[in-house]
Amino acid sequence: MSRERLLGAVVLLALGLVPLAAHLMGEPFTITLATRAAILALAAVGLNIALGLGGLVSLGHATFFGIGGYAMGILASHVQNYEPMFEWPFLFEGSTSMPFIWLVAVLASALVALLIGLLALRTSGVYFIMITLAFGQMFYFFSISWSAYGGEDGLSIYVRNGFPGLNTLDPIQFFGLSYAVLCIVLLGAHLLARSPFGLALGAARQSPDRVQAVGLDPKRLRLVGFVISGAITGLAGALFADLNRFVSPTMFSWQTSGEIMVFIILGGVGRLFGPVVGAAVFVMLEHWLGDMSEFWHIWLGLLLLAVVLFARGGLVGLIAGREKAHD
Amino acid sequence: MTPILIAEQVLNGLQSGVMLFLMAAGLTLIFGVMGLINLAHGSLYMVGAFAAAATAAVTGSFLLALVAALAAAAAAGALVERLVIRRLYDRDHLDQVLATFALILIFSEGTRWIFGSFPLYLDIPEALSGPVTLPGGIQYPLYRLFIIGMGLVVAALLFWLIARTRLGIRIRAGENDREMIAALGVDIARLYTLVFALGAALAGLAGALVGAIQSVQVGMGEPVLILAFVVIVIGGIGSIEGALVGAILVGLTDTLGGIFLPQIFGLFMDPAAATQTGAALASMAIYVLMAAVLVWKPTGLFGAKS
Amino acid sequence: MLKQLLASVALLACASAASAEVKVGLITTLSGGGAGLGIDTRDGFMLAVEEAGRDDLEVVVEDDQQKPDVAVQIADRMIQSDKVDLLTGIVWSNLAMAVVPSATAQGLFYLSTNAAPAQLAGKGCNPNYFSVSYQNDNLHEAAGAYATSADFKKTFILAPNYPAGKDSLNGFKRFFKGELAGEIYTKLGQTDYAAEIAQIRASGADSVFFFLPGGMGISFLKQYADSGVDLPLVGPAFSFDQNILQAVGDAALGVKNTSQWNKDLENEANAHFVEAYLAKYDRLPSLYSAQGYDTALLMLSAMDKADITDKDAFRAALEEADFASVRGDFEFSASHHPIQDIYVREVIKEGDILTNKIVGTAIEDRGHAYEDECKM
Amino acid sequence: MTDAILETRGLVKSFGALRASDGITLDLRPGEIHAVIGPNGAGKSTMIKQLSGNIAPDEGTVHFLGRDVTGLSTMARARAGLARTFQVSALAMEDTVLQNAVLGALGATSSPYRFFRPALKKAELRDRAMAALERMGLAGHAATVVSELSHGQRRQLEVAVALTLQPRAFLMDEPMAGLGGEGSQQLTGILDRLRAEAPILLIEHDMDAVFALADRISVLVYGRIIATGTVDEIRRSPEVRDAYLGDAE
Repeated sequence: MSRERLLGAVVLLALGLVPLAAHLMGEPFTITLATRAAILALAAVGLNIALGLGGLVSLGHATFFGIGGYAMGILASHVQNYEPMFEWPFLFEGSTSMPFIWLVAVLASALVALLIGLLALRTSGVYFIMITLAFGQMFYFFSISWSAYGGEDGLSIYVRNGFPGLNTLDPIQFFGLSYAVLCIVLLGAHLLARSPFGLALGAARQSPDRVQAVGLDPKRLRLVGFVISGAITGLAGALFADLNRFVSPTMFSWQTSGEIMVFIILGGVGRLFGPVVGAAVFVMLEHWLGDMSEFWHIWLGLLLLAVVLFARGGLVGLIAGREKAHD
Repeated sequence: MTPILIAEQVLNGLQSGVMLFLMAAGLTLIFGVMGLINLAHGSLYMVGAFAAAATAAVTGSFLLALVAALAAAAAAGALVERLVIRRLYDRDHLDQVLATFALILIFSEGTRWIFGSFPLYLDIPEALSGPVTLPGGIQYPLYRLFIIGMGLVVAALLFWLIARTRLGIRIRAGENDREMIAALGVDIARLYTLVFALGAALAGLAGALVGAIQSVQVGMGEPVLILAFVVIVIGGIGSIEGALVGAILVGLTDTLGGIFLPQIFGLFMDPAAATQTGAALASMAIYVLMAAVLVWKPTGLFGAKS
Repeated sequence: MLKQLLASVALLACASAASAEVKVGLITTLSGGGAGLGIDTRDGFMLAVEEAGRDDLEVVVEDDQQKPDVAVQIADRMIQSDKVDLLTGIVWSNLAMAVVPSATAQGLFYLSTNAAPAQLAGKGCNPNYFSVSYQNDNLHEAAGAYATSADFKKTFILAPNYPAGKDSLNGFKRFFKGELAGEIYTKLGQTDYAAEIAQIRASGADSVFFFLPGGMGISFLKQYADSGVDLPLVGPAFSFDQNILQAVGDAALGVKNTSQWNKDLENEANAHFVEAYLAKYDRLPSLYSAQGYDTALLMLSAMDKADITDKDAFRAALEEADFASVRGDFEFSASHHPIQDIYVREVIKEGDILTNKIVGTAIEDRGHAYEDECKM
Repeated sequence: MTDAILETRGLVKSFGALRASDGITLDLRPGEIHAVIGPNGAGKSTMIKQLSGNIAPDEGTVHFLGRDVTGLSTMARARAGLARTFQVSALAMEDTVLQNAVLGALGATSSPYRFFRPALKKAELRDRAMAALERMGLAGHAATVVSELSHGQRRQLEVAVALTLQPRAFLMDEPMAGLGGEGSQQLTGILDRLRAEAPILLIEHDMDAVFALADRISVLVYGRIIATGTVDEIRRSPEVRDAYLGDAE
C-alpha cells in the first residue's frame, strides 16, 4: 500500500471513528461537525473529477450544490405545507424521502451540468473559469428573486427527511448515512479514475492532441466528466440541505464555489483522498479558529496561502510525497 | 419614457462602464503581461477607497484623498506582488485562484481589524457636487460627469502609455515572450512589480472615485471584482481595447436592463409581477450577455485565438 | 475583551453552581460586512447582562458570519453541545428562518433582537418564539402612515428584490392612502442608483419611500443628495441608524425615518441605557443596541419569576413582559410580537455628530398584520 | 481510382496572404514509405494537419482507403485507421508507458465510456498495448511514468501508441527529431520493418534517414510539390538542387 493510500485510509477511518466516540461520550455536536465534513468532502470529490482528472477548473460548482439543495427544499416544502407540487397529469405532493430526493438532485444537477457543459466547454483556460462563474451567478441571482421558494430568505424544513429503516434526526444515524454515501462515492471515484473513461479523460487533460489522434473526442470526454462531477456535487447539496434542514441562495454563491475548490487544493488536486482531507481540515479550522479570534479569516487566509505557496500537492502531497500513485 | 430619460440612462450606463473600465484595465493588464488571474483585485479597490476616506477625514481634501488612494493601492499592490504574487507566475490558474482567494480573506479582515466594522465616510468635494443642466435639458450630477471624464482621460493615458512609451513597449514585449524581454536585458521582476502596481493603482483610483458616491465598507470590492471579470472576459482577456468595449457594454446592459426589462414585462403581465420578474432577469442580464459572447466567440470580442 | 467578558460571566456562574443556571446562546454577525449590526446587538445585550450581575446566567456568543448554514451549525452546537436553554441575537431574517423553526421545535426559547419575518408572526408562530424588536413590516407601515399624514399624494417607492424588500413595499402600501408614482425592485447589494434616481425624477412624484438596508442605503442617500432631486424622503430607521449615519454624512440631514426607539425617548430606562452604553463603549447606542438591551431585560425579568426548566412558567413570565423597556410601555400580542408606538424621527446634527430626534408618532399601539393567521 | 491508401488532390490552404498549401497533390501507396521533405516554412506542418483532419483545406480533397474523408474529424480519421505521430511528443506525461499504449488500444477497439472495470485489467486492451510496446522495445518500461523516459524512448512510445491502432497508414511528423545518431539508426530500422504493415507518409529533416528509408520522395517548397520521385530521381533533379538541396548544403 502506498503512503498516500495509507494516509487516505487513516483519515477516512478517523472520520468514521471520531463521531462514534463522540456518540458514546455524548458529544452530539462533534458528530454534526463530522457530518458537515463528510458532506463537504462529497461535494469536493465531485469537483475533483472535473478538476483533478479532467483539468476543468470550474468556479461554478456551487450551481450544482445549490441545485441539489433546492431539489431537497422544494420537494420537502410542498409536503410540509400541504401544497401539492402539481396535480396534472397526476397528483404529486412532493417528497420527504431521501432516496427519491437524491435521485431528483442527481438528475437535475446532471441535466444542468450537461447544458452548462455544452456551452462552457467551447472555451478553455481562464475563459472556462469565468464562464462557469457566470453561470453560478445567474443561478444565485435567480434564486434570490424567486419568491415562490423563499428568495433570499431561503426555505426552512422543520423535520429532516426520512431514509427507510433509519431515524435521520438522530445525529449519529444521519452521520452514518452521509458517511456511507461518501465511502460509496469515493469507491466509485477510485474505480472511475482507473477505468477506460478515467484513463481517457486524464489523457485529454494532459494531451488532447494525443486523445484525438487515437480516435477519441476530448470534448465529449470532458462533457461526460463534467456531468458526472456536477451530479455528485448535486447529491452533496441535497445532503447538506438536509444536514441544515435549510436551503438558501448562499449555496449558489461564488464563495461556495471557491470553498469547494479550497477543500481540494488544501487536500491535494487529483488525489482520491485529497477532498476528504481538505474538507475535514477546513471544518476543523473553521471551528477552532472561529473560537480563537474574531478575525479568524486572516489566519485562514494565511494558512491557505502557505499551502498554495509551499505545500504543492496539498496536505496529502506534503505527507505522502509529491508523486501520485499509479496502478 | 421620454428621450431625455433615455439619454440620461445611457449616460448612467456609460458612467458605470467607465468605472468598470478602471477596474478591468488593471485586471486585464496583469493577466496579459503576467498570465495571472488576480481575484484580490477587488481588495485593492477597497484599499483605495479606505485610504481615500481616511485621508479625507484627516485633511478634508478630496484631491489629497485621490492621491492617497493611488499611493496606497499601488503600495499594497507592489507589496503583495513581491511577497506572494511573484511566486504564482509559473503556477497554473488553479493555484492562482486559490492564493488570491486567500488574499481576499486577509485583506478584508485586515481592513476590518484596522478600520472597524462600520462604513467610513467619504463625500463628493464641494466644487463637484450638485447637478448641472446639459443640452436638451438633462439634469445630471456634475460628479458623475467628472467620473466619465476622469475615466476617459485614464483610458487615453493608458493607450498612450502602451502604444508610445518605453514601458509600453516592454509591456507589449512581455505579453508575447517572457524570455525575449529578459534577453533584451530588461529587469523582468521589476517590470512585473511595476505593472502590478499600476493595475492596483487603477483599482485604487476607481475605489476612491466610487467611494464618494457609495458606501466605503469591507467587502465592497467583491461585487465589482466579479463585474470586472465579466468585462474582461467579454472583451477578451489581455486586451485593453476589449476591456474598454466590454466595460461600456456591461455598464449599458446592467443599467438599461434594470430599467427596460420590467417595463417590457409590464406590457403583458400585471405590474407587480412584471417588476419582480423584470428585476430578477435584469440582475442576470450581464451574465447572460457574457455566456452569449463566449458561446459566439470563445475568447471574447478582442481576444487572441488560444 | 469579549473573551474576558465571557470568562468573568462564566466564573461568576461557577461560583454558585447550586442555583439553577440559565444558559443563553447569542448568535450574531461579528465578522464581514454586516458585523456592525451584530456587534451593537451583542454590546446592548451584554450591557444588560452585566448590569444585572447575576451568577446564574451564562452567555455563549458566536459569530454567524452572516451565513445561514453557519448560523444553523452554531445553533446545533449550542443546543447539542453547550446545552443552551435560550437562543437570541440573529440580525437577518434569512438566518432567523434557518435557525428559529427548528430551535423552537426542539423546545428552546428564541427571543428575537431584530429579525421578525412574517412567517414567524403568522402561520409559523410558535409559543417559544418572542420578537422583542417588532414585526418586520412595522417600520414600513409606519412610514406609510407618516406619508399619508404628511399629505404625500404621489409617492415613488423602491426596495431590493428579495423577500424583506417585498414585505417592505407591501407594508408601506398597507398604510399609504395616496397614489404610487412608481414601484421599483432593485438588485440586492446594488451600489449605483443613478438609473433609479433618473426614474424618480421623471416620474412626477412628490415624495420617495425607500428601504435599502446597509451599504445600499448609504449609496442611495449620497447619490440622491447629489442628484438635485429634492423631493422629501422617508424610510425605515435602518438607513439612518447611529452607526450608518456618519458614513452617509450630511446627505441624510432632515430626512424623516420611522423607528420604535430613539435615544431621546423620554423615560428613565432609556436615559440610563444611553448613558451607560456611551460610558462603557464610548459610542452612541444604535437601534440594534437598544433591541439587544431590551431583549436581555425581558429575559432577566422572566428569570426573576420562573425557573427556565419549567417551560410553561417561564413562557408565562416572558408573556408578562414585566420589565422597564427603553421604549417605555411594552406589551406582547397573542402571537408574541410587541404592541408599541412607532415614531417619526428626523436626522439632525448635534455638534459634529449626526443623529436622530423624534418629531412625532406615526402609529400608536401597532401590533402586526398577521396576528389572525397565528394559531397557538 | 488508383489503389492508393491515402491521396490528396489540389489541397489549398491560405492564412491571410500566405498560401501555405498551394495545390498539393500526392499519394501514399501500399507498402511504401513516402517521404516529404522541404525547407523550414515550406508548409509541411500545414499539409500534415490537413491530412490528419486538424485543419480543413480551403480547396481540394483528401481520400483515405478510397473514401473522401475531407469533411471528417481527426477522431473519425483515426478510427478509420490513420495513425499519427507528433513532431513534439504528445503523450500523457503523468501516466505510465502502459497507460499511454492502452489509451491507443482503447481508441481503436472499444468505447471509452466504461466507468468501473479498470482499463489495465481488460485483457484485449492490455494485450494489444503490450504487443505494441514489445515491438518498440518498451515492454520493460511498461510501468515507468512517461516523464521519466528519455527523449528517444518517448519517440518510440509515440510510434508504439500509433501501432496500437493497428492502422492502415501512418502519418509521421519528424519522428527522428532530437534523436542522436544511434537513436536515429534504431528508429530507422523499426520504420523499415513497419512499412510492410502499413505505408508511412514520413515528414523528416534527417536526410540520412530519408535516403535510407524512402521508396519515394516528394519535395515541398512554398506550399507546392516541385518534384516527386525515387531517391535517385530526386538526387539528380536539378530543380530540387536549385530550390532546396542547393542551399541546404
